Amino acid sequence: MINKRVGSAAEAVADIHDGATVMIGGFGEAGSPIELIHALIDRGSRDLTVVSNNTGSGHVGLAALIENKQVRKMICSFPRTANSTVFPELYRAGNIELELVPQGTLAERIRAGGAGIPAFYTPTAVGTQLGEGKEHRNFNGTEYVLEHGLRADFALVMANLADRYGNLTFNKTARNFGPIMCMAARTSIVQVREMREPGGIDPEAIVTPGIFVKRVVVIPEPAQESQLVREGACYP
Amino acid sequence: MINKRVGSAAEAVADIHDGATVMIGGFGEAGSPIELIHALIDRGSRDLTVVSNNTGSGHVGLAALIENKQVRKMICSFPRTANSTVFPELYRAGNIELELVPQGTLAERIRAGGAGIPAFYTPTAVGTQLGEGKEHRNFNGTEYVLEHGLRADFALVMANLADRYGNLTFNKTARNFGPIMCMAARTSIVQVREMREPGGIDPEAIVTPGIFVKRVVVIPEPAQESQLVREGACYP
Amino acid sequence: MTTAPAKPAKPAAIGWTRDDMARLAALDIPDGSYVNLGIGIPELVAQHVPAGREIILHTENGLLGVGPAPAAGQEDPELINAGKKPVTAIPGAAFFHHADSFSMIRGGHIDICVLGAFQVAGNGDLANWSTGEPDAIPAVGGAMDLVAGVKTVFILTEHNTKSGAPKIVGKCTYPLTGLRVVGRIYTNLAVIDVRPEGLVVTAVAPGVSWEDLAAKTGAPLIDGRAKLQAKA
Amino acid sequence: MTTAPAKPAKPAAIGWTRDDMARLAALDIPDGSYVNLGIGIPELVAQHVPAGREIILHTENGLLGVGPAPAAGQEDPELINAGKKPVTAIPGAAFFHHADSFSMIRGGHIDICVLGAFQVAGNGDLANWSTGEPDAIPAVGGAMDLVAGVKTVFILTEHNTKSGAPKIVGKCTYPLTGLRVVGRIYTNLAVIDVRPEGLVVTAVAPGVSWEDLAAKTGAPLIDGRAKLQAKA
Repeated sequence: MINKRVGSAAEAVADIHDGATVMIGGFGEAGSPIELIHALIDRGSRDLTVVSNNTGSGHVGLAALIENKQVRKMICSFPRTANSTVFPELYRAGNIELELVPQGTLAERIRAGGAGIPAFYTPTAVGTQLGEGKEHRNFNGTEYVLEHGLRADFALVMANLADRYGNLTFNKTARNFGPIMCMAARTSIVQVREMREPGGIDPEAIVTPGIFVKRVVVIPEPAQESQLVREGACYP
Repeated sequence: MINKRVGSAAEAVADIHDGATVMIGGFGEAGSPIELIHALIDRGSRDLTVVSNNTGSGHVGLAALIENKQVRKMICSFPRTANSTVFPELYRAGNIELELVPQGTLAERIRAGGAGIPAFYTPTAVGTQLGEGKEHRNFNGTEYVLEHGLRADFALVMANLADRYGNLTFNKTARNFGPIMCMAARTSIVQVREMREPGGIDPEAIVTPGIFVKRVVVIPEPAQESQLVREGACYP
Repeated sequence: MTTAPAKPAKPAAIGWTRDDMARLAALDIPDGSYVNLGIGIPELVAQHVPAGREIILHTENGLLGVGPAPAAGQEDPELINAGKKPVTAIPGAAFFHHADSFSMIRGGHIDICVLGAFQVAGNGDLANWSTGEPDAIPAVGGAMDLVAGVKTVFILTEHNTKSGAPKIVGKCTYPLTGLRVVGRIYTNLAVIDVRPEGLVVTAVAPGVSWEDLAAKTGAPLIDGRAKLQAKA
Repeated sequence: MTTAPAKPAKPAAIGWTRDDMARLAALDIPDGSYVNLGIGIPELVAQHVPAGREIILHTENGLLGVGPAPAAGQEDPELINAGKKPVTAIPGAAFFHHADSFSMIRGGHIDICVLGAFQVAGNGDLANWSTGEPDAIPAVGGAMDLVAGVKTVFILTEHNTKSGAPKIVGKCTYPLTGLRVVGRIYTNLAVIDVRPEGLVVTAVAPGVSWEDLAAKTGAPLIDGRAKLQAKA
């Protein structure tokens, strides 16, 4: 019987090795899989390449993972946060690499990676610093740059409901990068609020079919990042 | 107030001009917008380029549109049907053009057209007749061919529910090409079984957001193509 | 006991207020448009949609049909906009993932976006993501995707920087967001169309003279006001 | 009154039945696999999944979790498989659109597909979409996408054509579906692995001699049976 549920966040991330590329869902705190990230901090894997839209807030979640020196390189679109100095300090000190990617290009690269598309052309960033050095090509009178699909060894994602097949739904704007990161990672690890029996999620409303999901952990009441930040929490 | 509902299929297709490129949803009969196709037959637009996975059955729907000599060119993956000789006869007589595209490449080209991607690389068809003459490129040791995004002037699609914003849900495997064709067409025209008030469709379960839809026609009980074919029906 | 020294009077704001600017931009958004509003002053546009018009607001983090800000205490950390502020969703809203969201943007499905600017050049070049300072943390978000994909780009910005430098310039000195992408500029001083022939001023704020406007602008301006009146 | 002439006895089928072939293939599909079954003989595989194993069937027209055929009268024309036959959906099934469906295929997410063949070459080249006849209507469907994207391709086919020609050949003469894509071949006569060293026979049907097999095959075969037994 297929059952993708695993017992704990620690178990779910136990094989994330040093040097792995890890996609981490979320746009700001919405959809950030904070318990999985904390388990990865406990796990201690180092030299990671992290693909995530932002670089976290305060001293918890993604910011804490970075602060704990586990991340060698960030691939993201917006590494600035009003309330976190973790990434900026490491970056200014030359202790973390940054590949800055426009947000839509980042999303499309992740989706392409998951869809078996090695490369595609996009109009975004033509004529800008972020298009410099990239292959340009004209189609029907418009310039485009070549961008490459992104894959990852692991994805850490927060969803809402799951069943034992790994079918997922998300909650509102916490959906963001979750579905495409599940597609692009060889091993996608998802924390959900609730498990349902097969058939307990409307098959027309499943956002991520289980084929894209390897492991599911139930975290009924995930910590709220902004609240932890307000309280001045630090992890670990 | 935004209201994409129009009164009739005839009204919905009234501006489909001679020479237009028209995407038509459906995989076999599932999702084939038969009332919209029949309205297009009534409209009489000629010299059309039709993008659709198949070429129809019997003498109704898409097969009837082709039989009525309105289609100059088909772009499709599977133009053979057990029970229709319409396309084969025209094709053998040299009276209709065919661009044969692998089904996944067809889907990805349509999606790319809708997503602003002018071209992408795919492993499908490398080393085959359908890859011949196409630009090849090696990424990480694997060969790929370059394929181009597909756009259309119009799409004819069958969905299940809609609201006045054009948000859509589909029914089971009748979903198939509908959502991506709505993305790729400048004017997407959708027949649905039922209209709901805004909010009457779960915003988490909307498959096609209304931004991709221009017109909605309500056809509560669409004709069933296979039944018409069994009955020997012909349109018009 | 001594009285505290009087605070220096705030200098009278010149020209339109931010709400005025947002109102002008909102007037130019046709009924039924799909619109993406950037962070900051552009967000005000949502509050000035004329009665009888319905526009649908897109936020690139996965929501079409953004509603007004939630009442205090009703905020949902999983229902936010691109500026990461709590929002609501209208009845008829739809949620989707990031690749679908940027398909809407890149694919030309969004009619109008309203963005802020560091600099706009006379040819429509836009710089609004980086000051290019050596120690700045570069962060681009969705700005480059929006200007590359959205049909019409409106800029809503103060006419000058806090230090008085023009934001409308002959050539952008900050890193570019996109080439020749801006359609129209709404500032506290004027409304300016970017056209093939140059920057055409279609309206000037009350109390602002053409000379004032020209002096505060770093690129040549064409007076398009008469032409408009001739049309009317 | 004369008796009707006796019908000529149907020649005894040689080797395995189609159900046998499907059973052998099903035995090689690990528990938990995501599997796409081609039209025709491959469809039989679904009926032979060993007890205790659960595999998830994908159909490229937008369903993961294909169930058994519906009872008569329960067919739904909007719930069909890639062969356009009515199917059912298991509890836990998911529906999706064509671009997502072929992302599963092209992106390497489907573990195994089981397809029919016109010809398979010794190097794993496959021809299964067109006979290349001048008046044939070319129709490719999803075949090329499947062989390009799915991790492992099983072929389930009669060993020879109706006229007795070998389907396993030195070089395909029909138009190709993909280059070096086949992993394993199940025929009525044998199970054959496509390996770097060549076509390795891992099992031969009861009553079929090596010489029979070789004579009915258009490419050199390597006997891999002993090796397997040595391993056991």
